[in-house]
Amino acid sequence: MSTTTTGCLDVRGLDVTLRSGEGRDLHLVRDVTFSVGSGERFGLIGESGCGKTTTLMSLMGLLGADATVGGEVRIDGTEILGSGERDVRRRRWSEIAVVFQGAMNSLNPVVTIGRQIAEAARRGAGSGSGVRERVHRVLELVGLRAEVARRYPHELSGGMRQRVAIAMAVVCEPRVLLADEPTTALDVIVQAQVLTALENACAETGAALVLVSHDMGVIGEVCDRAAVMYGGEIVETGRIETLLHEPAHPYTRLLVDASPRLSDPGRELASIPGAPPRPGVDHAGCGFAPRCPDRFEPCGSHGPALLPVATALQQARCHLHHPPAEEAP
Amino acid sequence: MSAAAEVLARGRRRTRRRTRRLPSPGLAFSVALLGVFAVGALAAPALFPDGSGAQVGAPYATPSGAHLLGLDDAGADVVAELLWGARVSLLVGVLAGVMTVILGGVAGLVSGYFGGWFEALLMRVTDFFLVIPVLPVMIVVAALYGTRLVNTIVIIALLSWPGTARVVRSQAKTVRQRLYVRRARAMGASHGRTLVHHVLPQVAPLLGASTALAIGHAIFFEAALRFLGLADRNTTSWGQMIADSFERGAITAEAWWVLLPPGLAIGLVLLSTTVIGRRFEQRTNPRLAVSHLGLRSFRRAAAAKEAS
Amino acid sequence: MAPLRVIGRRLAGAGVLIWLAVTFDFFLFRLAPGNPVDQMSRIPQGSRQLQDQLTREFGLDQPMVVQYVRYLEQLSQGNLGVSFVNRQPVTDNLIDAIVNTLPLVGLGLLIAIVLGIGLGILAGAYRGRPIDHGAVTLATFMYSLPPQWIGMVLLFLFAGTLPTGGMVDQFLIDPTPTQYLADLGRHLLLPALTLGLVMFGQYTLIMRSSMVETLSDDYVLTARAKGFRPRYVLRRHALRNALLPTVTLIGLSIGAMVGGAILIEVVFSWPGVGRTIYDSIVARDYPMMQGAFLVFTVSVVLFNLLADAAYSLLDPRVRRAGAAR
Amino acid sequence: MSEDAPALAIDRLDVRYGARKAVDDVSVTVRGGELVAVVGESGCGKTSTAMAAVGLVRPAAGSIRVNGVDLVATRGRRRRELLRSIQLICQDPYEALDPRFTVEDVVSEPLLVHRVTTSGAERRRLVVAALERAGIPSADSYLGRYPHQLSGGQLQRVAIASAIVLEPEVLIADEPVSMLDVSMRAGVLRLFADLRDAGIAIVMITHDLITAAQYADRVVVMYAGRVVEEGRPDVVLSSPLHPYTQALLAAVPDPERSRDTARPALPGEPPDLAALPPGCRFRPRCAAAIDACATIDPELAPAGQRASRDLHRVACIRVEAARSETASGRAGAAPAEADGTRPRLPVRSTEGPVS
Repeated sequence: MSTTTTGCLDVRGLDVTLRSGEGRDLHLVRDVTFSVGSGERFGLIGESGCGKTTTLMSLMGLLGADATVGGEVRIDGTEILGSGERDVRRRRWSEIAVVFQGAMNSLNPVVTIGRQIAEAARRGAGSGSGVRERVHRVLELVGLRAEVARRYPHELSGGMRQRVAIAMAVVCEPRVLLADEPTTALDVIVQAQVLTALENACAETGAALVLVSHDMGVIGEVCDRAAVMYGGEIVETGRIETLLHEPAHPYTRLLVDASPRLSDPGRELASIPGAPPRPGVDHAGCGFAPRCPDRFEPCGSHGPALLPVATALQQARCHLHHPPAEEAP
Repeated sequence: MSAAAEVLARGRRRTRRRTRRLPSPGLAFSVALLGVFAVGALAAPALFPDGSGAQVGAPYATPSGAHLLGLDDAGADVVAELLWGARVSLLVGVLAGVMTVILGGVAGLVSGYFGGWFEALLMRVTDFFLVIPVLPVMIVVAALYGTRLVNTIVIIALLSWPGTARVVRSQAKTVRQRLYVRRARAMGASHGRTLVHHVLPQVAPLLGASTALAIGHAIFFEAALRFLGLADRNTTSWGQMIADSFERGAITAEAWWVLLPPGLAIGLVLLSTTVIGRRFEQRTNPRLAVSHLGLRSFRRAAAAKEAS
Repeated sequence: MAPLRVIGRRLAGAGVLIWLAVTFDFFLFRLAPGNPVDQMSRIPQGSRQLQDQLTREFGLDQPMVVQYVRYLEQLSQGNLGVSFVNRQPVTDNLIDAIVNTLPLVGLGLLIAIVLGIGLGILAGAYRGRPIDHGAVTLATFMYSLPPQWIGMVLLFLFAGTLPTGGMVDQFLIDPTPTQYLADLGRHLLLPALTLGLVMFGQYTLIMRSSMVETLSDDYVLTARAKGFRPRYVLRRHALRNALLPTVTLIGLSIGAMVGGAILIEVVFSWPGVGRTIYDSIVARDYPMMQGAFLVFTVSVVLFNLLADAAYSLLDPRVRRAGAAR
Repeated sequence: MSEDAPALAIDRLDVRYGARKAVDDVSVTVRGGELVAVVGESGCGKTSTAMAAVGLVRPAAGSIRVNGVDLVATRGRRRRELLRSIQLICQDPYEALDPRFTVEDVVSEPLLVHRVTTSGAERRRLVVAALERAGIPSADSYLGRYPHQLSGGQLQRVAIASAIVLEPEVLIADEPVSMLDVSMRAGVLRLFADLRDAGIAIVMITHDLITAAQYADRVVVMYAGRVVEEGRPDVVLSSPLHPYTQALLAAVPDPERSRDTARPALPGEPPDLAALPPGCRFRPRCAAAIDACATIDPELAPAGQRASRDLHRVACIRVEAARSETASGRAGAAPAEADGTRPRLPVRSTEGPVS
């Protein structure tokens, strides 16, 4: 990928290290690079502990003093990582907003829905007037009646609260919307309502969406492109159709085969032997090598790089496609 | 699990184990302090064989090399009084505290685990005791039923157990709801087995915490009863020393060496039992933490600190 | 209407508690060992005749149930009997005492709340820092000290500058209202400060842990994600939620405060309800003791009701759902 | 105990929590060697049914027969023996194992509870055998480990080992893979299929229709405390008759779906179980409801094509009406065959505000 392409959100070489309680460093995210265009929907797939949530939190600048974040993060070409706390705060919500996993808990229990959204709305550049209309508009956008504004969080169901969280996230029309497992722990029917709300919200505001999920089905249905994460690294990235039908990395392939699919319900699901690595623990060679069915000699000793496969749109971090130089014939 | 929690879960778990291994300076200090008082109480007859109240010099003599904390209104050595007093104060504390926890622990465990009418009854009783001001009841009972040391101990225990029962009950109730307890029941395990193998280990740290705190409270209440003249005057205790210094003019005599030691002793012992009790509480599973004084586990505080 | 139903249920609950307290009060005194007349009369070795007379006077020759009904009857008319000491109706004596106790408890509570919640917020906001450790240690230690002793230490420290006992200066003749209030205030200062010092530790600890917990809640993280200033997040999102459990605790702590008030009133010779109960013990004034005890229990129930009401007002989950506890 | 009695027969089960009817007139039968999947959204009563089946919840009415013996009516020793033959596997393996127990403690606990053997060596042999049967190779090396040292998949296998160590005839699995990472799920599901093949009757509770379809012999769909559809998975998935089943299927994320078509989804929320609407409880959300739906509470009745009638049952009067119409009108022509397609009922999509 050429370095000149700029999306709405540009993440380049993102690296997150966390100082643990014992003073040991956990290298949670390594060299994460991706770019999302305006109105585009980008997915981050991975299993628990793969670093996808940490990536999101570092984009929001919410990791706290124990974490060291390296690399570049640009919104519309402006670097945001190095800027000061005040500047980061200014950008939050007006340029980059987030929907957290447990939306049930991300609403203040003693404040009405309407006031919470209005509070968020005032963060934006817009003037004080018309806040009420904006609140009602975003509620409608996510399929909720304006009447919901007068209610308290505990009076709504989990799915409705999650949709409120989405409404709140887009009320300032941010350039980038991050969503962290927005449908985990929700039933399929509620999940469908929430995903529709998310899509409508992004379509209406033109925000670039970064959707984090462990569910191939959800990512596949919503996103245009996606990155697969494993052990803190992106192991493959490309268009959804490519990832689903021509995965380059063995992990992607197995993950796709392990996910049930409506179109082919009779298919035997795959399972990957072994357990995922502990987050942040450094390893020699490829992180997936211990569980990889296709591993060969260099995998244990040389860490592969993320390089294009077939077309520039698809990239994989695997020796199968790019044998290390000394091993090449 | 919150977003940040996912990131920190593993590191946090390790930190917890570490805090378990290394007692904090506060805890070491508390245990040492209690140890010093306990040893002093036991050694009192050997160090001061004349017993409490023995006159060794002029009233309100200032502290000196011979009498480190000076003499009180009767010319008795304040150090001797303090050590002899520790015997009674600590005895009342330990006996009343243990009695409180036995009564409250059994009631709480049984009602929390089995539920039903017993629990409903216990809840009413504890609700009642929660609003009834304990000290006035103690005063009235002591005034009506007599002031012997045994009475003091029994009164304190009888009026304190509902608090322990309440805390133990809610912990037992939470543990009962735990998946592995339900699984054991589904497997066909008897109530006895489930209680002993699954519930009790989870409640045990709380019983430890309750004991520590109940000991502190008992010492506190004993001092209050003494102050109001509702305890056995034939023995001395820290509470009695405070009462005496009030009634016999230690303040007017500006005898700070008489006034300060008993109050500080009670304060330090209670501080120690609170610190130890809190430590016990932290050993209960953080996700089911219920606690005394309404203080949710301090462990969570530590966890939150890491997360932010 | 749900709120009305909630209030109704709370009132009914408080009514039941007051009835229980009244009944408890009755049986506590009746079931005491020995003949209550022996126990209570000021002349334990009084003549046979006097004892019989007293027995009849108190209706002690009647069955317990009859005594109980009579007790409730008299109570409903505000009749708590006559004090042995000054031959005045207990009710009259108690009203004077309550009027005297209120400013003490009121100012003491205010000091405790301001000091306790303020320090708790500070400790919670700076959790893990030295200020937090200091606040927690101080609060725990103060909470561990006997109230009577704190009072005595204050007496010792301020003996020269502030009045050490009573409510008014006996030598102040015909004071103007301003003079009177200033004098009252000077007398009130030490006992109220003692009560405040006794109580604030508990509030600090609760407020702190409540703050810490709230600050780790997801909606606080969300508020930070929205880019609000930390101070704003603290004030608008954390504080109100953190205050909720503290409000309940303040209601519940009134019981402990009453205990503290008894000891403090004795130390400072403050002519309140606590002092009354102490004097009645010393004088074996049985009707006064029973009456003062009743005042304590009923006031604690009422304060709990008040705290519940405040909680309901602050927490929409209780206010709207109408589900009590 | 009769020979031909099914391993587990739940009959007209009612479970109440106060005024809430969590389970209302539910019947499910499972034979040895059969895997039945119970599917539905949270709060539909599937977990309450499972809890009642293992004796953790006392039903308000109905019977739960294990090999023909009613668990509800049995007390004391007999009940404990019955409980031995029906074992539960919980959703969250991280919570289901006592953190203070080692793997060996966990798996040998049922043996101790039921006093299977007094010999420690024999017990250990049984524990190791159960662990290996649950797919934990070299089980010896796992015996001394604590739950926090194992991965989710391993934990669930340990939980399964402790359930099968008593050789039960019925296993109730409550969402056994939903807490596991995707890469671990298939292995655990495969294990259930193997246990089924070994003759155990298995009830698997799940919200995932696709996995249910793949491993189950029969699918039972529940809504608001009722069974609304039941049948062979291929039949239910390919020709769902109840509008709720159709909505459930339509809501499954599908990467192949075209981006241009609106995602079909059911509006609204499930009804309050304490105040169920009159008639069919799905009516308020059903786009195909007719007037009669407001008054008639439909019974589960055979449906679909004749060949699969015994297997496919549905609780919807629209389906019944369609069938009886054609039966009285044109003899021999079932509605499905009339126009060559299934009688698919329309499902509303979520455009416009809903709450």
